[in-house]
Amino acid sequence: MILPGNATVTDATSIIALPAAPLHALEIWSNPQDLATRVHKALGFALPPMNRSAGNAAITLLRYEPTVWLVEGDTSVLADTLGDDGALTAIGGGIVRFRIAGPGWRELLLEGGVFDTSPAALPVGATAATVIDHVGVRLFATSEDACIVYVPASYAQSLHHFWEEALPLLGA
Amino acid sequence: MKTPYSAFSLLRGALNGQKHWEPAWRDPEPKASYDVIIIGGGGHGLATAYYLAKVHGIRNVAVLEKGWIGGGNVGRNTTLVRSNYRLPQLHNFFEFGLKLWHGLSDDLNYNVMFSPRGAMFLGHNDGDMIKLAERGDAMRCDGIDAELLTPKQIAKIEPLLDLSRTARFPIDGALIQWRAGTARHDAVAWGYARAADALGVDIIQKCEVTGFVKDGNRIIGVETSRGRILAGRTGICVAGHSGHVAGLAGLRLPIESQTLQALVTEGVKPMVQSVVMSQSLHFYISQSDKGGIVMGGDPDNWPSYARRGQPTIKEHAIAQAVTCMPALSRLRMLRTWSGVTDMSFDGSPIIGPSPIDGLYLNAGWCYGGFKATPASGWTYAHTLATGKPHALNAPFSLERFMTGATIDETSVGPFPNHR
Amino acid sequence: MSGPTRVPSGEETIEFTFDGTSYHARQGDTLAAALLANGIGLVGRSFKYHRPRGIMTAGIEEPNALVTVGTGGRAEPNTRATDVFVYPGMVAKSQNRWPSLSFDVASIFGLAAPALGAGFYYKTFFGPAKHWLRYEGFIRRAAGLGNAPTEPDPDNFSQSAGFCDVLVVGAGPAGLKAALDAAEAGKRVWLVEQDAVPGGSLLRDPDPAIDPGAMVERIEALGGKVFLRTTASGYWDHNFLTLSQRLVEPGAVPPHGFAQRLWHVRAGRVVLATGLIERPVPFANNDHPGVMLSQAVRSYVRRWGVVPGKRVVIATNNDDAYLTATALVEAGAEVVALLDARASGPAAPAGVTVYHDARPASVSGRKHALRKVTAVIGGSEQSFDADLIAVSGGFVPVSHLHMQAGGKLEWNVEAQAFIPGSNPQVCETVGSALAPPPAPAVAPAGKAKKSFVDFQNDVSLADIDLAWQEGYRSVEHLKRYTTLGMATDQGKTSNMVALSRLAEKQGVTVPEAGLTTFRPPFTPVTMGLLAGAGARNAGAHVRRIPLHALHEAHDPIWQPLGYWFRPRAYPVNGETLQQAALREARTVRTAAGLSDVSTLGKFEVSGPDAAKLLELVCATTVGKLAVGRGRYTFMCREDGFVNDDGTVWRLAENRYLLTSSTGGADRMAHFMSYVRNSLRPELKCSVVNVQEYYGGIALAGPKARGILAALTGAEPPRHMGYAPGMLAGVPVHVLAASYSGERAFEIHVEASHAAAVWQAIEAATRAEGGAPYGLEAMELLRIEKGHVVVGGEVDGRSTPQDLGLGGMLNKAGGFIGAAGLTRPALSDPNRNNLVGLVSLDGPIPEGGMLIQRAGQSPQGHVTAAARRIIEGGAIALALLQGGHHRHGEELIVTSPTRGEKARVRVTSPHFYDPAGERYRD
Amino acid sequence: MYQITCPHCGPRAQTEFTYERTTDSVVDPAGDAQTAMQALYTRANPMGLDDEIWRHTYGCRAWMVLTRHRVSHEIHAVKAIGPEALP
Repeated sequence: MILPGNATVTDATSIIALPAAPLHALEIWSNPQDLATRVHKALGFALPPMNRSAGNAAITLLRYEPTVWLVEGDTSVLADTLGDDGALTAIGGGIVRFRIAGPGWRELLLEGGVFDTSPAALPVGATAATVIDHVGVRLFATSEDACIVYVPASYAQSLHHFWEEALPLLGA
Repeated sequence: MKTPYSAFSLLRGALNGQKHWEPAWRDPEPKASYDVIIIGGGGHGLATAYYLAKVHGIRNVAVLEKGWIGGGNVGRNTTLVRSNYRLPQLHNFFEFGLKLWHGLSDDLNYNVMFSPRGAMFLGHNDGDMIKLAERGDAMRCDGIDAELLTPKQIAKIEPLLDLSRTARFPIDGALIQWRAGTARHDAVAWGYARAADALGVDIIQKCEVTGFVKDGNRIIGVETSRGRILAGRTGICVAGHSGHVAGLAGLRLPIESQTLQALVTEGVKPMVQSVVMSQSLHFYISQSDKGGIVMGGDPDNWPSYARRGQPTIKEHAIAQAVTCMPALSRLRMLRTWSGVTDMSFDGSPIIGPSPIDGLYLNAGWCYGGFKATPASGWTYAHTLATGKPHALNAPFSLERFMTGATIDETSVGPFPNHR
Repeated sequence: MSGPTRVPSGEETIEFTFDGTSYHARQGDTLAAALLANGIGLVGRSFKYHRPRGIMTAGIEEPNALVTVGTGGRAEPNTRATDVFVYPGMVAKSQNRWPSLSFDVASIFGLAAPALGAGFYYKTFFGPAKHWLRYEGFIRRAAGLGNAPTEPDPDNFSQSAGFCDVLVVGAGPAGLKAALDAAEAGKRVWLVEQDAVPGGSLLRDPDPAIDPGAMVERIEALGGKVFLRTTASGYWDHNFLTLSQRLVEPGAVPPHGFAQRLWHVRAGRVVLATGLIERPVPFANNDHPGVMLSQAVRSYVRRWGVVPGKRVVIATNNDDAYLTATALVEAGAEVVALLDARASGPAAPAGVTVYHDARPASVSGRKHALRKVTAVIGGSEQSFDADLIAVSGGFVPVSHLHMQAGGKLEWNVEAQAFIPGSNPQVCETVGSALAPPPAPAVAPAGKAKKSFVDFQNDVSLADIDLAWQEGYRSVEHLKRYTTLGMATDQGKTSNMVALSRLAEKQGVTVPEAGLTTFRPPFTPVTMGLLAGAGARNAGAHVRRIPLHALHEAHDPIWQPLGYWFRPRAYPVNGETLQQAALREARTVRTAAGLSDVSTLGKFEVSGPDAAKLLELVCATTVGKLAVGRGRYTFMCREDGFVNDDGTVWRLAENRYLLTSSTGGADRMAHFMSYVRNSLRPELKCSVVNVQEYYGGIALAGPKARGILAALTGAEPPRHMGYAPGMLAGVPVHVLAASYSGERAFEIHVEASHAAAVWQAIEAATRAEGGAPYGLEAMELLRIEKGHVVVGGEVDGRSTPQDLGLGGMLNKAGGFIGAAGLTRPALSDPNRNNLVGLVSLDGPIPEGGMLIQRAGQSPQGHVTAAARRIIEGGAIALALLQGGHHRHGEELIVTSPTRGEKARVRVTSPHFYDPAGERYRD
Repeated sequence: MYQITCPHCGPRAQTEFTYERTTDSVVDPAGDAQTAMQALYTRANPMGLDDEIWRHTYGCRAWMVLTRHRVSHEIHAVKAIGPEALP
């Protein structure tokens, strides 16, 4: 069981499982340009392009798929703009969000990985779906100093353990 | 008449510097025509030639090999020999072969080092154990040996397996076939070649088939890098490259080629007695006579003819093996190799006539061809000699895919990459 | 002890043991250097004849000096003494000898050598396979090298991804320069070196103009990364390389718990600066301790201050060995003769006698060193009293990685060497590998029988000749017949010597004779490293259900199911699994039970074309479902066989929920994506995999409806109806589906709220005399009801008709699998059909075969067996040839592997409430 | 391990991808049975280039067609397939 705020700090790099939060999949199946304009108007910002994020205090959209966005936060405004061109589906309970913070987060995410987490490949604000130690995960570089990793809930505990075990290697 | 192989003859050689040995096979020029041409000098092709000559008395036979004999999958596998399949068409076929294996060294006068040390499938939960019992029961009812083992019995054979209850995939038992084992893969090709050559078969190396000679809808010979050679019947026997060679005759097969990797560690003193496989995991290990741990896993499950595997596929199989046998951890992977496998669309081979007259197919062996060598040669020789399949290979026709009579041991359906 | 001495500089401060005796080493010593410094020349025994072997090289190409380093689960057998750096407390042991290194009983095999030439085993040991098994036992015990550990490995191994613009392999002069140039050009540079210090050949032949340490500092200052003790072991497609890094030496205890690290690196460009390996020289007894490669001798003298001999003969065909003469003379050794196979050579150092047209023919000696070297000089023999011979037969460019990458080789006649040529990948070779010193071909002077080529595997020139004589003439045949190049050194010192012999036999040039392929790894790689973190979990993380902790409190028996773990039963009062399962099943039949079904595959399909998509995926009709209704459904593969089953529910006008089996969930997710995104991209719908979003709880039994009504404050939907609701303050989906055969519900709730809902239902259920039930009870219930399960009756070889589901097929067709179902064999009346079995005597063995009489080939098999839950008596589900038409027939179930048998009667598979009356309120 | 340039994500490691089938083995559920079985059960399986459907399963989950050489493993082209999407 992963308790919120269950942090471990080694060499100033920490792994924290964040509390459960509403997450939705937004999928657009028709008139994407049109719908994008409507969403822009309603939310005040444009739908982010592939592997980028956009948002405000109430809602963040993370693009991992060509026609799907991961939506974090209040979806009420968004839901009203979709019409028959797309749909929202709740998925939050199936995902555990980890905040990996500190100077070693980029290096830690190379462990068991295949994706280049250097700032050039994953700048702040960027997102990427990839695989870490056989588990499909989604990365969101929130700042120079931290990243959110979205992990399927069933794998969360063992992936957390995998990262904890690798912490002493950072900088080795 | 060749000097027979024997301990006595070896001792004689100790006195003469082993000067009395002749070449194991001749290096003949191709004739203008043969009764039967076999394309492919691998284990299956050479075995087919041998049984054509020995069982059917057809000696005007050529085996055409693009490179050097035994250079295909018979020389790049994990040397396992077993008949422990669930489906009757498969276990009856492989059991016929296993019986041949047991007398093969004597039959060929070439020690192929067939070593019936037992092959076990581990079961990791109740579901596995029921599946293993089902497989064993199916075999036993058809007269094939199979025995269920308890963890305690396993520990006696393979004490280095992790038999603890806390293992990630605990071992609940196993199904062992004691008469199964391993053989020296190269020796199988060489033994068949030497024996076939002695019966008059022409083994022609560095002879690549580049096309077929047709008379109407009948194949009457082949074009090769060494000229045109005519034949009464022509048999394709190039598993791994069946799609390519059949393509020269205009055939499209239910086959995709994939790379299958294997590896061997540095030699150590005996630590693995039998052949260990798993019902739920995808690795298999045995120990060679030189002491190396030979192992394999899943194929690279996308099409390739490259004989060049991808490292992560191997690493995954190694992770499974080390988890089950932690003592493997500090051994070192010494050598790796890959074979190109004919992945058929139900996981079973194709042996029989093709839609083109005079042309026969032996293909689709997936990753199970080595153990089949004697049975494949025997039944294919029968098919080439008589024009009709032997009862054992009758189910393995090409038509079965269109009629739906597929023989799907792993029950995954038509896509080998889903297997 | 004579022979090696140590230059008196530096201190021997590190204590280590070899075969139980303590010795001292200097910081930076390899084990080989330390052993030589301590006068130890005999280090191991050869593979086949158990001949005494010493240290031949100073690098990773070492064929002879193999030892086991470390103890317990950290012991590393077959470690090259030349490739391990001594650390305090290191424990090293010799191998492949009994009872001791100096007296090895198995060396008797050497006496039999005349009968044991190449491939001798193919010619003897005939008789039944069982007999071979017995001979083989002896061979296996004599073969092998070190012993594998028997304890688990206490250390971890890391695997990491790496990315760089330029990867330079080899930190010799060329590699250092390439790395520094790239770093100065602003590239992301990685420089890897297998040695513990940078420098490469500079460590042997220093150049005052090049300072490796300073260059490394500069590269690092520019942001480059330098990895020492790191070997580029594999070069794969698309400039992907695997690097194995030793974080600690073999057998040492790692401070952070990780012994080694495997880097999976994608490089923009690869620069190979891998240098040369020296060729040995074939002559009689050239495997004896005291025969060393010339450059190795120079390395020991210059780098480690160890002079491996006092009276040294040098044998060469090139100029490089003259440098060794200089080094030896400088170190105070006597070079008694320099045998140069050529007619002329450069000037030798003062006091060294050079013999031209001179080749070594044989050596003899004691265990740790030589005594005598005999040479053929211009046609006549001459002997020298010497304790060491330093040999150089030319040089072999290290082109392994170049070839792994698909590169071509070019033949250099002057050097008698293959040199890296073009490469299809973004890869170039630099440095000495491109320019090996000229070294002409030299005919061996000694007896072929004792002139070893592959030292570890005891392959001599005579073995190569025999293979040729017997027709094993392709280079691959030669290698496989003689085992040449297949030892732990992978032929690094033997391949070219053998190839020259083969070319000579064939009367062709070396490149015409052919070359074997180089495949990864360059040097052997630890299995634990290749397993990485997967060594503990088979690369399969456990998947935990949302309520794992809640179940754990009940101390259930867990059932692994794929990567998942689910409660199998909740025994109380010391019940066995079977007792608990039966009690739980009875509770469901008589009161109510609740069970965790969270792992079911679940997909939400929304949008105007949702039904269209579902009618492709499902073989049953879907489109006619009313909002708030659901139905049983199944999905076929394209070949017509049943792939999976589940239920489909219309939650709203344009929103459906499709459930599928646990085991097939990932496969189904991929399939759904294929159909929606690849096959029918034009459909206006969204498919979202919500398997993990919902926790699922099944509530079943005659009291289920009442319990649920009380908990939700609403009338639960009728059978196969759907309603949203609130339970424990949480929104839930209530699906009135039954797997057990009772009036039952699936309650799906957002996983993070599932605990509250489970607790509420459990409390209410227990209050009504109910209890939680696990997978085992679920099996009893569904078997009695005759429901099929994926992985059981749905075995990937069954059609809908086989399973009695034919009547539900969408008559309009158009679903995936409809075409496959038209094939004649899929409607063969003799196919395996689903039937029920009722035992006429004892329990029915699960998995057992169905026969009419003993000795008959099976006509079917038992897929699942159980007992009637209330009435007792054994029943089973089975697949039986032509079974639909065989109800009433008596058969035997037999399980020879378990010695069990039962007489059975074939029935309908629906044992319990076939009319479905229990579903009605 | 290949590097596959995903049309949506750029160059990524092969581990993130799965091979599905060749483009000529796509079975049209609306087509006739004979054609469907021909598509399902025959392959050109060339020792050269073929058009293959792959999915970026552990990345953006999108589908694409790779024109890939079966011996050299060189990827000559990648083309996105699937529903219309924003850039």
